[in-house]
Amino acid sequence: MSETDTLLTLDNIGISFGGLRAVDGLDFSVQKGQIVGLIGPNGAGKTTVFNIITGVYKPTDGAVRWKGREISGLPPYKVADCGILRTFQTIRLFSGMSVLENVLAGQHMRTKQTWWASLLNTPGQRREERALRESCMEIIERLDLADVANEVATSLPYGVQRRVEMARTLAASPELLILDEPAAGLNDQESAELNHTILGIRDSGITVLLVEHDMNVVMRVTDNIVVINFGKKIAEGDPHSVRNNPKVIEAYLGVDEDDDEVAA
Amino acid sequence: MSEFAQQLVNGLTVGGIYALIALGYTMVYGILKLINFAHGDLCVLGAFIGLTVITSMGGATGSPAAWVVGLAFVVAIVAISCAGALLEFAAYRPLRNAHRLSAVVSALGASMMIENGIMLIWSPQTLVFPQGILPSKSWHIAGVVITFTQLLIIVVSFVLMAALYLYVNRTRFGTAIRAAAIDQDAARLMGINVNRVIVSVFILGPALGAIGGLFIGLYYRQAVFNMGWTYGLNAFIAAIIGGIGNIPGAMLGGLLLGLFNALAAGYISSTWQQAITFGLLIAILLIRPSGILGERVAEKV
Amino acid sequence: MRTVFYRWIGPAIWIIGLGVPLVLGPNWISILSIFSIYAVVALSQDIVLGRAGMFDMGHAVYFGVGAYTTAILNTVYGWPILWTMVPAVVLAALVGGLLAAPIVKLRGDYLLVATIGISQIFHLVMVNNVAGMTGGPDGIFGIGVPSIFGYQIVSQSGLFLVGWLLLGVVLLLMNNLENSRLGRVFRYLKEDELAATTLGVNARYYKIVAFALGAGVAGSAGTLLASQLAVVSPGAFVFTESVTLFAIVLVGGQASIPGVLLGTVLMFVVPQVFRELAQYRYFVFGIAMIVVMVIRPQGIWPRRRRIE
Amino acid sequence: MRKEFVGAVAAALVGFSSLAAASGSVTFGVQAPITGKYANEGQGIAKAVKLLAKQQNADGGLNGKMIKVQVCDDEGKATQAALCARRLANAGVFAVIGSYTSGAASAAQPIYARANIIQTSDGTADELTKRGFKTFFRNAPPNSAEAKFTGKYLVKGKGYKKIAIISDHSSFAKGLGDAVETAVKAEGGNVLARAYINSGSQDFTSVLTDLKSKNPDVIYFSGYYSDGGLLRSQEAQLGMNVPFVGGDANQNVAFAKIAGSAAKGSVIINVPAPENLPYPAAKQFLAAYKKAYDALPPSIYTLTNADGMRVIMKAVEQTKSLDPVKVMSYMHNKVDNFQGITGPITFSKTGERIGSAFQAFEVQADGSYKTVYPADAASS
Repeated sequence: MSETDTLLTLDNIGISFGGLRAVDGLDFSVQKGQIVGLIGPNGAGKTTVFNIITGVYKPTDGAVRWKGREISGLPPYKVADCGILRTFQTIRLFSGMSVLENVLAGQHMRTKQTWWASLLNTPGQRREERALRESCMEIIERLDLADVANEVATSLPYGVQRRVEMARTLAASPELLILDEPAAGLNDQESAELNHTILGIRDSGITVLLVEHDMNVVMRVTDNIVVINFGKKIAEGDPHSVRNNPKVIEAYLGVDEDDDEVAA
Repeated sequence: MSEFAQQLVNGLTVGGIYALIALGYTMVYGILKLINFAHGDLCVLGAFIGLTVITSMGGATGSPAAWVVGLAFVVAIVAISCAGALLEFAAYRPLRNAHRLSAVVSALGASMMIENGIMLIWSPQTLVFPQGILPSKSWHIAGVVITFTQLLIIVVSFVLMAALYLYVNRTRFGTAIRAAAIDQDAARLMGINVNRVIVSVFILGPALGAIGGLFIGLYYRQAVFNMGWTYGLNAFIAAIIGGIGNIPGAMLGGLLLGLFNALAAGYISSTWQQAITFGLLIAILLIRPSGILGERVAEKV
Repeated sequence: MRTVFYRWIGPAIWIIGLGVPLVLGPNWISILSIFSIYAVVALSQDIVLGRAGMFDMGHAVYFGVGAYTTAILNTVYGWPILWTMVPAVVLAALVGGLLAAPIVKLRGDYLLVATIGISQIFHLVMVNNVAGMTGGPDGIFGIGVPSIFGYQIVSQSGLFLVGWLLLGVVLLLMNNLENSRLGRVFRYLKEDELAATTLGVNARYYKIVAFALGAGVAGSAGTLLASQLAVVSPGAFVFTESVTLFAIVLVGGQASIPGVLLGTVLMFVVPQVFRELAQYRYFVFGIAMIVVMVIRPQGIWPRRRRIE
Repeated sequence: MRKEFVGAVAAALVGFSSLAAASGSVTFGVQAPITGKYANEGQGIAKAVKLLAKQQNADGGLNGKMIKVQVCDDEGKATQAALCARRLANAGVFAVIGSYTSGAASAAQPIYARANIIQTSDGTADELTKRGFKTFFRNAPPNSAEAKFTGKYLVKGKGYKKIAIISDHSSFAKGLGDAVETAVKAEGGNVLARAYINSGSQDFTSVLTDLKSKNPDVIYFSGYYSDGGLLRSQEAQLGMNVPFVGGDANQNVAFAKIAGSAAKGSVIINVPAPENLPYPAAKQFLAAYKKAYDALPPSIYTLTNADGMRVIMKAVEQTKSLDPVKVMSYMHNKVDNFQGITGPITFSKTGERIGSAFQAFEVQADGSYKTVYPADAASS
């Protein structure tokens, strides 16, 4: 793959919280069209890496580059504007709002409505609102959520909520989709469906970076895997080579699978 | 120089009172994330009850015996603790699981009720604490005047703060209070009776507040039904400055606010003293959003 | 059928309200004309508090900026009252935005405390007559009445209709806000700011917009208040007034138009009706506030989820 | 020339104030702060008016009609005042006593004027009588009159060179403080410092400590007795030996109680104190008030408002009429040194109470007052 196909580069990233070195000298890159997995034992710093990429945290050192341009230190909304969108490990839907309203949030950046058009309910605003709703309904149907489009999102089953969050993110037309443990809390059938969905997303031209515990998901869908432990990269490669890497096996041995990752 | 020292003494006295009241705000906030807007009025109620005890025991004329003053404190503390627990039971407990602002409105209602209740019982007049309840002795040290009342307030508030600090940090029940403040659900799972902790906080805070309220009355020798807002607001600001939810923070905040008010009025401008205080408050919040001693909380993502 | 009913019930009540001067006695006309002014302010407080989820306990400041703008332009420069509404709205919005800019990053209760500070500073500035224009503690006297096409609106019914008209316009704006990008963004920020920002929402910008919008609407009500009372004084915009506005939104129901209106009735009109209680009034009222919150923690008329 | 836009419709539907006059009674309204910060003062005014009405009714009423009293709580706020004024106007009151605060009084002024209702208030803001409302009569002297006297007393009378002025942020105290500052300068005096306290915050030692270092000849305080008494006692507590002069709102029995032993020697400036002066009306009224309510009136303003009502009743009796125009004309032109509780009363054409004789009293060890200025009043 050529250099121009590199979407995201992490260059010697490090971050400290108080005395704790949560991420240390981490390098990896994501190529266009790939599905990249980021794995590691609990507390390895995976979610922290995501928070750095999406601008929630500013790295103490190193740089994050998007298509060669440095984006570390940008606020999250500007990172989103680059086309980097994410989901959350603990689902963060807008409570009390319908599935459609949640998905509409993804369209925020794609709408041009000014504040006064919003207030005055101009004909242009009404046209745009209709168009928005239509395009969101398309995404909702694609993710098989049409039945629940007008239900309160947070009252739905966990697996459905995951899909709503994904739909919301897709509505923002991402170039890079970052999924933080998309299979957490899903049953076997749901996680099998998830594999299908992720592959579908990649096939529609969106690059995917995911953190996942469920090895079924990771091994089946990813093209490239980065393994970290204690904030440092310990291995990288295709699923097969990673699976047989002794360092990885050591890191995972005896590690409790019960996950409640500490972000900070 | 002696002027500065005098401002320090003055500020420390008021700061001690603010700190006593601020502790009530901060403990409740620490556990329930509730700004108990009725707390200031509870403290004032304490002052009125104390005054009633003193005057009905013959303190209206001449100096009452020391035990009368002591009794006034005891009655005020007991009465206000009960009022605090009652308030928790009637106005806040039913709202434990509601949106947290619902309880704030309930607190505002309680504040209105107590304030107007005091007015109905004791009249809207400014009531005067007769002279001579406390010895009018004062000391002059290097140009600085310190009265018996000031000394009493400073000493008692420091002793109480230290006692509370030790209680919360060194005893079993204190640990339960701290645990409940960090995570109620986890505390409950660990076998802590969270309800008891909450009730105890609504007893401890108002008890300290009642002492603070009575100090206000004794120091300024007057009490009026609507002064709860002023003291409540100041004490609340003190709690915020120190880092709300943090017990040493409330003490530090109270003392700092007292000192700062005194110095701002004395050295910068008494016209703009309040504006300066609030300006400083906003500045502190912007620089250290969780107060001086408050912990920075990174949001869990 | 139900949807149609819901869509038209509001406008229908408003139109019926136009007939109030023909039916009700003068006491009610005066109460309702002050009600419409306070309902506008309460709705503007709701933009910031109920919709954008920011704990603003200094909202009366913006109401005051509008009222003072009108008072000064009318008494010193002789502007007609209704013309002064434009600068009143603009100035209030500007003040709202500028004061909010540094503090919107504060979370929850910290923002609340900062807004309390702003309200205290505003009061001091007005009392101390800083620019030599605010009339100090007495305020500004002798503000005129609105006039339309050269007709001066002096009568209580006339003033009521002007207030009712403004309320109608603001209700229309609020209704539009419900179904718009801006209204949704406010709610996203209220429900989950972090999630919203990772979807590309510039949180700071929209929070400032919410403050400016709320302040502007409050400013328009300030114009009417100044002309209704013929006097503007710092006492009408003190911290306790902000607290009342705050309570109106929560007692009524956040982000619920009928809720906020009902809250205004409860917190503002009901005390008028119970004047006979004299000094017992606010004692009873305080108890009532507790009881209402305990019985209906979400407010009397919580937001109804919209059926699409 | 005012053209009414919609008013005609409403006016046709609304019963007007003349209705009440036709019956066997006449209603006096009280617009006062019954709740809130000024509840004390407002309740005092309401009590005084009720007492006067009761006395008058016992003597056969006003021109044979029984007086009824309707009280409306304006909370000391302009918004509520406007509502109260309309409520009282709609209830058909003949005259209104109130309100206590200038802001609330002024918000009500145009409404009473339009309804032709006589209003008498103690509001001290000078603007109140400058707006051309024929219906308004101020029953207490305005700030400017008191300030003028104060300036003269401080500069000419006592010869103070360095004068410190303290106010709180209330409308009244700030207004009076500003007026005194102007008056002192007009007399050629020197205002050394202008300081503020937060009424109710109760700790004024920092302000006083600062003033102590500036070494003023006198401290003048324009605010209320509860703060004044504290200032005086904290002054003593700080070992300051600077004369204290207080504005009229310091005249209250509680001043001496709060100041304690420090009260002695403080000077208060006001119209002559009722308990000190040989007005029979004052003595009688205070005795009756004490008997009825088991307390003394909260302040001098209870009495000035009572005086306002007494003048109106007098005018009604003299004109034998309940026509507001006639009564107002009598009050403007014919009331001449009416013997009020608070001294002789005369109104100017603008409804200003004129000829109020201010005096400076010194607080004695037993809490009583002794007139010290002007010299002729002191010697008599």
